[in-house]
Amino acid sequence: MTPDANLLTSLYHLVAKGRVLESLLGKLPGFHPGVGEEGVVVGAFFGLKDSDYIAPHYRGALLAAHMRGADLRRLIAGVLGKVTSYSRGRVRGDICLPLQFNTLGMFSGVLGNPLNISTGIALAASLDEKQGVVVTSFGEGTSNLGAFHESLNLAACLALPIVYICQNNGYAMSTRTDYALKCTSIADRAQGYGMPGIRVEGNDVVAMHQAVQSAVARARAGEGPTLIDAVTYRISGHYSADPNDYQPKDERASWLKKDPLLLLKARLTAQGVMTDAQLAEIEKAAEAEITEAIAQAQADPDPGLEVLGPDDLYSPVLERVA
Amino acid sequence: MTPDANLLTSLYHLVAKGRVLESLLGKLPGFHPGVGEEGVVVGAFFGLKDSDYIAPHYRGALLAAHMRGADLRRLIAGVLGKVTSYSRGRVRGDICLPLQFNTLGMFSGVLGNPLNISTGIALAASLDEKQGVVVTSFGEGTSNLGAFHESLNLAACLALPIVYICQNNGYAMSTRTDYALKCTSIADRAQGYGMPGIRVEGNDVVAMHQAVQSAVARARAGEGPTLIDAVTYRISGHYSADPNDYQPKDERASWLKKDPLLLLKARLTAQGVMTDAQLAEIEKAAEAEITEAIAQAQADPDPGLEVLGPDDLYSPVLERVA
Amino acid sequence: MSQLTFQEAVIQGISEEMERDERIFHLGQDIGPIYNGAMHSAKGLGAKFGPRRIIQTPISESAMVGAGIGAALAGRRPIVQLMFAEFLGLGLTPLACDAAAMWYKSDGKVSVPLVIRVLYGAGPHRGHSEDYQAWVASVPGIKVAMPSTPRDAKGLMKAALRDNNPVVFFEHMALYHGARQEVPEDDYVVPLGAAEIKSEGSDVTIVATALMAQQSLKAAEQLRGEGISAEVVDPRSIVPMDVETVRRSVAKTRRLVVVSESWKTGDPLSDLTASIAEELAGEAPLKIARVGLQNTPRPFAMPLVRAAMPNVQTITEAVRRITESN
Amino acid sequence: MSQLTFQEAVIQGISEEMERDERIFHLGQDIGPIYNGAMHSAKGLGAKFGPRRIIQTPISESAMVGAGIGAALAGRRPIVQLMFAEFLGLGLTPLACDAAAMWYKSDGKVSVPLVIRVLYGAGPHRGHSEDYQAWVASVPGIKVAMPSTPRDAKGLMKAALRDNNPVVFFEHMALYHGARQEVPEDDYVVPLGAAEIKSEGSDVTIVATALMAQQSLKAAEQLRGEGISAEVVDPRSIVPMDVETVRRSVAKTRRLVVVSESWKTGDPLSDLTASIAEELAGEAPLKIARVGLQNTPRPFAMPLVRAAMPNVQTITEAVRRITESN
Ligand SMILES: Cc1ncc(C[n+]2csc(CCOP(=O)(O)OP(=O)(O)O)c2C)c(N)n1
Ligand SMILES: Cc1ncc(C[n+]2csc(CCOP(=O)(O)OP(=O)(O)O)c2C)c(N)n1
Ligand SMILES: [Mg+2]
Ligand SMILES: [Mg+2]
Repeated sequence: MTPDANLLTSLYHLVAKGRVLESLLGKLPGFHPGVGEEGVVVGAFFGLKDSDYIAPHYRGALLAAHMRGADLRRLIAGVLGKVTSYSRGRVRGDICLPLQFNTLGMFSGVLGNPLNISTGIALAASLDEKQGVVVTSFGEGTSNLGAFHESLNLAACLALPIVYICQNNGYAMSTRTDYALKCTSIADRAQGYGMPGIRVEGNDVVAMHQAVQSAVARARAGEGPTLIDAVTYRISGHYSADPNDYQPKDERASWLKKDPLLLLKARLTAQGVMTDAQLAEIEKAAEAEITEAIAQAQADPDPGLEVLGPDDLYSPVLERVA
Repeated sequence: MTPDANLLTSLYHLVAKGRVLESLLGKLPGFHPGVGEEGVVVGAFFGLKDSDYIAPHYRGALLAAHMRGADLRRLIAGVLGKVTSYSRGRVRGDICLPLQFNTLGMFSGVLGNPLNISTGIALAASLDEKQGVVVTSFGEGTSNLGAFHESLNLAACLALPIVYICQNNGYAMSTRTDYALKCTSIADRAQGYGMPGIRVEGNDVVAMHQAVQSAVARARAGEGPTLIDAVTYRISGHYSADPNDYQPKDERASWLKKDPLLLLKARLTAQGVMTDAQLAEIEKAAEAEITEAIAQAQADPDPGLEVLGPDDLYSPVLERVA
Repeated sequence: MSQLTFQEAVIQGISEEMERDERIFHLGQDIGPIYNGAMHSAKGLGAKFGPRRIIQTPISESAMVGAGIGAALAGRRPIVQLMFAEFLGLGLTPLACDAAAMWYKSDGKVSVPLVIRVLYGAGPHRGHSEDYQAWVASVPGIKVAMPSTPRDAKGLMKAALRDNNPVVFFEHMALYHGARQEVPEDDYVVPLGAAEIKSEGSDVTIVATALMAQQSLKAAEQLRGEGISAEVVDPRSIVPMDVETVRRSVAKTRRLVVVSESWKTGDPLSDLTASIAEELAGEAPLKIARVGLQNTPRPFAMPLVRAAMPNVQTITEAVRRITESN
Repeated sequence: MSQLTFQEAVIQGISEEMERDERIFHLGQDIGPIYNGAMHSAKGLGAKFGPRRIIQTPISESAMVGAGIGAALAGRRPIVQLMFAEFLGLGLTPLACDAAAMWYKSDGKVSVPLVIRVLYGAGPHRGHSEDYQAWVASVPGIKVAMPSTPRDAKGLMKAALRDNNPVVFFEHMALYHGARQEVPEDDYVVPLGAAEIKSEGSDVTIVATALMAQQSLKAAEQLRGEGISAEVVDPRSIVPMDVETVRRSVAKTRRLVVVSESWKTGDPLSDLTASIAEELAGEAPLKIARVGLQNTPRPFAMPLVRAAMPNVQTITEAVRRITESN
């Protein structure tokens, strides 16, 4: 399927924005940037219905939430713990996302929980019979947790409408994929659950998008879950302060050539969809928008003690059911 | 490899004993008998060195421990909570085994823990460089726990000397394997860890033994773990009081024809290793031995309050290291 | 009204709520019509509600809890049965680290109406008696119910199913198929966080839940014969804890005996004891005695099981110890 | 003697013991010479001891704990680093249900010499501050160390590595790269189960661990200026708890302030409080005040983090509250 110009343009807008976002947020202390992995994020979450749910991997999570309609300034305010954030500063906004956009983040620092929980969202979707689907992503390091195994198996047993995407960026902190996983591809794990397993060049955002969309179609049709190994590379360090001096030079260099933004640009110009100047324009606009959002968020106030909510522990009890 | 008469005879002694043991213990309240699964147990744990470790599945655990040298009467006393048991009645002897025989059982009722823990024993073995190996078994239902995934992956990463045997008896309580696992064989899960996965007719004790022994040899040679799907059938109910009325009649009937004891007997007589009369003799001896052990254990006293050990919480602290 | 066992009362509560509220479904291992759940903990539900509402799962406690949380976030009101409290740890991380915090951390945008059912307590089963209640009770945001009678069990289950927060519901195996009690069929609930004075008295306050509440009532009866008037307070839910009812009772008796089938360190009743002491021990002497499970793992042989636990005798002894001296 | 940070002292303790005892090895994520562990919690160990003793693992906390238990059973003395206490739940089931019970249940045939290391506490990290100490402290058979100074940290680590039982070792992130202290290089240990009086006093006893011990010392200093003499007792290990030292101090002061960075329900210090009340409140009035973490999930923004925790001001207020009135 050759993608049309509109699709390519939309994807480009998002990848370009993602690049700026990840690069600039990557300068904030403690942030885990996803520079180089924007292709996976955009390809995974583009083209879904508002009523579908997503549960993005923490690396690239803000881009994903923004794609669902969340406001950039408020998202960034969440990274900074400002009162203007969606939680008024109560939660780590770098990894926890506003669920009102049908976007699940991490409510704790524990990897794997979103895998379990998004599987439950898919269970609800299957009961609703509204053909909603869930798309969830996670790192290849995270795929070594029991939560991965139990979730995929449960989803397969109940034929749940969910797509599992491994954002396989070659590293978990300093641990290389080839140290921590002895399979050839994470897709090899699918067979153990009797579900399709697909390996995709994650840096090719078009291929990524198409692979996810066919898995989504499958899920929507009630045919159950799919596992996608989206192969990419962590250009950033694990987090802002990581010198990232442990990636072999040649490995890094070869991946830099496969940068998803470069690949997409080349395609856009080759297909004559946009000129270099137009591309630069879009990048400039993204840069301006995000710089502005960061500046605003930084200027936003810290929460006051009224946010502390010592008595706000429980959701009020339902007196009577509907 | 055609097995020699000695091997066949040894296996027969054990399978016959196992059959009596499982049948008779299956009459005790709350016991989980392994009638029909003795081929897997004997095939898995026969032919190891004393210095190797085993961690048998709870169903068939007493037979396994006995194969390691544990005394039948004391093992059965453990089922009954008698003071003559290896723990003096402190622990459930139906699932927890005396570790002094390099045999790990369940120190709680939680499935999956022995998978994790036996992997750690294999880690110690790999550090010792004495070429010890670990053979561990578990139900197919248990293979849906996170502990399975994390253990196999860890063992693969560190190339640990361990053999994982799935005692796949078609049911987990009342849940059928085809409901809870959508893979064709549990061996399909091996690829996700980059280790060999082998499917074996578990009721063919010779085939079982040979498959395990080659995996053991592989492990001993430092080539890492293997996963074996040992296909068998749960003739018994889940536990003594389970009416087991949910197994389809034809399914059950076809498996009864593949009874491991029948298969082995047929082989022994066909190969002229033993006559029917000799076989019956051995079975009679087993019956006598086990009936006697049960009777003794039943006559053994309950623990007195001196076993309660309110202050026996900690192993004494090492004052100085060696 | 009908005479129900604890187990029947729990099922009746679930069944009534499932009829009333389409959003409720039940997840668990072997809870379908073939097996009806461990100890018949789901008896009849599979036959009545079918496989779309009584959903069997593989042995995957972490995914089961996670699935419950996710479905709750998406508008359902799931019940997850984990068989035994012994398996709580496997699902603890999504429950305690994520679900418990969602209401607070989302600033009130999302809630997790989820009921986790677990069997526990020294009873007919071989093992599986550990409660590990501290694991869930120690984390703010999780409610914990621990009923002692069929009537409370049904009413608390109905309250739990109408609650918008995660609730862990403990079902004691020694009470499960035990004494029957009149249980109303109408729409009553027993609110979480409301202790009940099970027996009034003026000399000493005994606090206990579940089986220990029953044992304490027996102890109170025996003590009455000795001229000691014991008030037995059953908190019924461990979180929220109705400190106020206990405080009022102890303010009157100035003597507190806390009976627990759990280990003391980390026992929510230890926190209750500390709270009462904090409030009441400052002005005048306050006599306190605690009776708990022996501080070792639970033994197996029945004589040992019994000896490691509080019982009528150890409860009455504790009461006498703090009433004698004046 | 050298001036070490908390982190350096822990590493020195591990390093000395690893040199002394070949059986010790260290398992963890990213603890090798490239990353040196989260927050440099394994700094230099990988370079010194190599990949056969400093073993990196995939992200698999349950298998990591299980592997530690198994290796311990087979004669090794493993250290497993779980990065943050937040991840304790993932490894809790093999640790608490099986390992903790092995000595008792095997009737003394097997023991599990295993040290689990976790970082925790509100510090420089974004999140990961939850301690969940109740999860491990509530289960008999697991020891729990919670040092407040570099010297104690090293001595307790050495004790933990010589102990034959599972020990969970808590390393507070706010202390980690903080103030240096003289730490002996010789073979001292700080035994588990031995509280230390960090500052003597006669009017009131303050009990606190880790960062809260440090805050309490500051509070005591401030109170001294106001004429209130506070004794600060640091239990140093939460299990076993040195109730006796605390009891002696409170028997003298008749006033107890318990300061905790944890939630009260299930806090082992709540059990301590209950024990003290049980022993001392019966004969004469006993003033008790507890200062703990706000009973909600931990918030994120720094002003909220600080306000939800006890600090010098709330500690001094609590002390004044129970000393003023007479
Ligand atoms: C259960 C758990 N273990 C460990 C960590 C610490 N940790 C945070 S990020 C990370 C690496 C994750 O690797 P991967 O899943 O590949 O995602 P990536 O960082 O590469 O995007 C680790 C180990 C955690 N947050 N949760
Ligand atoms: C973690 C856990 N979940 C559930 C149970 C309850 N349970 C005991 S045996 C069993 C079935 C196990 O099935 P399988 O692993 O196939 O072994 P089998 O009984 O068939 O031999 C279950 C669910 C348990 N003991 N541990
Ligand atoms: Mg990664
Ligand atoms: Mg089975």
